[in-house]
Amino acid sequence: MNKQLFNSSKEIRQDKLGRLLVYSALTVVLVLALAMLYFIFSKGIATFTQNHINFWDFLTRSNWNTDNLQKPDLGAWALMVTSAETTLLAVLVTTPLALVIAIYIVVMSPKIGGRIVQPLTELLLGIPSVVYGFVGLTLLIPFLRNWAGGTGFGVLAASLVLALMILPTITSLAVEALNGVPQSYQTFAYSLGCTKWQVIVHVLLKISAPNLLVAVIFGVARAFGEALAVQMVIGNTVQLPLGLFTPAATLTSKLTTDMGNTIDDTLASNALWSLALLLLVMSLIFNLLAKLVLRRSQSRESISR
Amino acid sequence: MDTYLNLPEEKDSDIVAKDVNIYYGKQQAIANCNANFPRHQITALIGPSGSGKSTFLHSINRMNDGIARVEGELVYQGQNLLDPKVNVYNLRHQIGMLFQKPMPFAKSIYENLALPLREAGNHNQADIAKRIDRVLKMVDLQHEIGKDLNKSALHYQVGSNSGFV
Amino acid sequence: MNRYRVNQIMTGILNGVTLLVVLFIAAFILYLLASGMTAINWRFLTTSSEVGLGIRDQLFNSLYLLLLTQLISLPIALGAAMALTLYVDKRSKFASFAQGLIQILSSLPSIIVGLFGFLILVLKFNLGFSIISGALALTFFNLPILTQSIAVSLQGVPDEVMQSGLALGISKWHTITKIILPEAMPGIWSGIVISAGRVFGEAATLIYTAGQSAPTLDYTNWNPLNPASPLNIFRPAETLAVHIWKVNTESLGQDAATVSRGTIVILILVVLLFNLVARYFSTTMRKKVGR
Amino acid sequence: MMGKRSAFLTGLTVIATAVTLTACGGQSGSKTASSDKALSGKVTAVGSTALQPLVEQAAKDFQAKNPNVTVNVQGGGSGTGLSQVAQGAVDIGNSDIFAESKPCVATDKITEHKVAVIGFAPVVNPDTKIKKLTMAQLQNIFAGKVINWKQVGGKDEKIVLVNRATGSGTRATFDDNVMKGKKSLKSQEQDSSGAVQKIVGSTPGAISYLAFSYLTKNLQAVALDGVAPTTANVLNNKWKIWSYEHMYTQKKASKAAVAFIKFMNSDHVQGDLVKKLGYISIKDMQVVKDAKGNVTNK
Repeated sequence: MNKQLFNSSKEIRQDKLGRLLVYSALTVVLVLALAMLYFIFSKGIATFTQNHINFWDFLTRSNWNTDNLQKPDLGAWALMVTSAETTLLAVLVTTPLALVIAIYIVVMSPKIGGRIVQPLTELLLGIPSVVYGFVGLTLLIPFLRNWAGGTGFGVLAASLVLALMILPTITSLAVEALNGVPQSYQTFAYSLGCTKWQVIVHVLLKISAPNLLVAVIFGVARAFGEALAVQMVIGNTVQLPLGLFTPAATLTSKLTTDMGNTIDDTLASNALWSLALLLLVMSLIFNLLAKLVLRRSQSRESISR
Repeated sequence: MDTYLNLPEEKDSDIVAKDVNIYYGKQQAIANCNANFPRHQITALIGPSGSGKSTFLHSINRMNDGIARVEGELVYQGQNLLDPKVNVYNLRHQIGMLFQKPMPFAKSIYENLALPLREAGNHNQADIAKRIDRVLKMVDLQHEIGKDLNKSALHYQVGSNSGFV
Repeated sequence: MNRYRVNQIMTGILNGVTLLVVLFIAAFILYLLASGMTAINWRFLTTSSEVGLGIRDQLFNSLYLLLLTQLISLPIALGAAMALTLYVDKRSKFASFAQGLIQILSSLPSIIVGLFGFLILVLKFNLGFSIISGALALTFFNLPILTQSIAVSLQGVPDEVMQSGLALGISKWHTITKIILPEAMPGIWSGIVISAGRVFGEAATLIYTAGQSAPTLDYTNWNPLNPASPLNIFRPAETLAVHIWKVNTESLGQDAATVSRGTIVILILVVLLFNLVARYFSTTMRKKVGR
Repeated sequence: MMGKRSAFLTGLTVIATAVTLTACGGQSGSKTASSDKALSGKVTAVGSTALQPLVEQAAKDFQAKNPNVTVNVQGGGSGTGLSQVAQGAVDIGNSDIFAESKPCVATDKITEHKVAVIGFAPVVNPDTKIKKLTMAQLQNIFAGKVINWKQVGGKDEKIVLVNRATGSGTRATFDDNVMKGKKSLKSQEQDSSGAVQKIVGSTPGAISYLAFSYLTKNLQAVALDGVAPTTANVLNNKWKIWSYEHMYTQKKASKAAVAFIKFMNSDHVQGDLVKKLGYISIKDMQVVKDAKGNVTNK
């Protein structure tokens, strides 16, 4: 009989400690997340439960008028559209560039990439959004004004500022994603006579696609939640962004502009929290979409294997 | 499909599998496996790719806890290994396992060899160095990597992996 | 056109676009540096904003807050990331729930995190406008980002490494801490640096928590309980980013623009320094790790 | 017997605890009471960013005189200031507007103190060639009835409106004194003087309004109905666009808070600081404006 098999050992104790540590850390994060969600949710629904704003109206109308308490005219539709539009434009501009840079860093020239290109892009992360806002205001806006006429303020200006801001986020994560592809795959593909470009397209991009998508989603999330910089260049007018040069307002810019001027537990304040709630719901939707894409790509992968 | 690997008598065997069934979720990987693995012998499991050889081996070492569901009994020196009360670490100290694909740790070669010893409770630096030296001599890699012991083990992955994993 | 030609053209485009973007970023940063360089002198760095328009205290506050924030959030984020990648069954409902939750948390606008911090920390827990409120609010902001980036780095370590460790009879916890963690370290480091950059430049979260005033500090007083001590965590603290924000939005006079441009330069230089140090560590580590 | 005795003991403990508690409370109370001369404590003032520079500077001077008092001045906006002081979360709420003009503020719980006056001027980008307007023209411009500077005697250029955020103190002052109930055209909204300053200064055809202290060379302040936007004209209400800066305290304010408010009205602050920082002293005003906007002579 091998009694020793049933004895406890230091490994068991180590594992107990480890499990305790990691699960308590995870609990902290989750409790925090739930607390914030609950907080925003409870404040956000007050507009509908206390102030009796029609939920459907709130989603579909495009005016923002909280002064008239008898007949408030409140709707977040224009804000949502603007948020989506600026984010989408920013991501469309940035993603190809970020991918190119990431490929350069990982494949083309890891030496220059690692020493110059990546540090330079990551430097952008440390610049506060206020600075982006003011540079946008002093350089980009006059440029757009001279180039396209009008005031320069608007969706395009906001998108371009956002595009620069999310460039480092997407790039860094894309680099991580590409680095996650085992080197042996590349070696193998080269040994079959693939050109660099073929390796990039058929091996690297294909294998890391789900993680690249996650990188883009991170970028979307950052662009979506950015407030200060956008607020300075978008022109803050609550209306549907019909053109690229229409001054408009996003969920976050409206939130930031008005928050300090509202009184707790009034319609004006509750409505802003409702915007926060909308932001949450929209990022939830992004998240689910991303999950769906990831799951699909994974199931396809497992079939092909 | 039932699998019978009846080689010697059970009393001469160190490991005996009795009606082992292994499932990944709903998918069954091993069906009713009965096998005796005789003492002081090398037994080879042969089969086509995907037939469950690794799955079976993994369960002897309890490496697929939480990944696969293993039913039946795997008796090792009179004890059922699949008993949840078994301390898997003590088990793994007694039954070793080599993987198909070598997976050195991202440390120096020396550290790769020293870490398991240290983790097993040997903290005598001199003794560890002696043991490593002996092992390298045993596999005749002393001259090839003896001077590179402080280099990353990962660089030796392709050429001479079978040597020291 | 054969594939070699395609290869030539496409790699050329890759190089060209990278060059353009790099030049653009460099121009942007050089512009910021150049427009603020004139504001920088020894006095600017060594006096307080109340006495000589300097940013000594803001610089210290920024670094101190960053340090506290990372000290609080790093262990938690590390643990949570380990739990998510190495403990929780990735296919389980709980795993996707937890990941989704963290993802959502990370996409919250920082102003909301700031207001949450204000209402909960400053008012409810009565911590007041203080460094500790700011550090905790920044932790709220930082945790999801850091957790996610550490999780990505941990996932980059092949599963087989865990298997090998376990097969040697090493406990799961020691396999993680002594084998997997060191291997993931370069990635984790760059994750920390990236999050540090964001924390360092974060203003919206701090406006309502650490506050926007910088009481003059007495750098000879290292008693953490004294209100004038730089180490006191219950004093209000304005950081560089908040200073820029404040100077740009409400400040008066001709000096405002100079101060703000100068502050931007310092901020960029500090972040640059971070990156260089971290990169140095990261590359030496990667060399050692080598996968 | 036992039951009675244990009940008695329990009662004793409760009383003892209560006494200790009140003793603690009394102690802290007596501490503030006995320190009439050497004032101590902590005062937190939150709110209006427009008032913040003045209060900050005053707080510094106040602390120099009362080293045991910590005055903590933060921004956050008038709305934040009012709601936090009404909830009792902070000692002082700084506000650009009368608490009465915000619905839902528990005005019965707070006391008002006027500490300064701010004058506001319409500002335009200099390229519009506009130096003066009538009140009606200004109103029409912001209502969207006039859309080109040519219509009011300027250059042929489209008018770009820049408003302050709805609910902000500056916007409220402008709406009350200029728009007088008329609706403003939907336009850009900015929430900081700094941003408005930069936008108007750099955008051709732009118009907005700023506090006097924010007027710079690259902006053209506009005279209205022949009255120039100067401090002297505000004092006698010839220039109509001005408002008070308020500091609200709780009805039962702490000694330190009361002392600080008193300091805000002292000659040092009103005579010296206020002017240095570009505000108008409350003592120099020849008129009084109430919450509804009615102006009477002092």
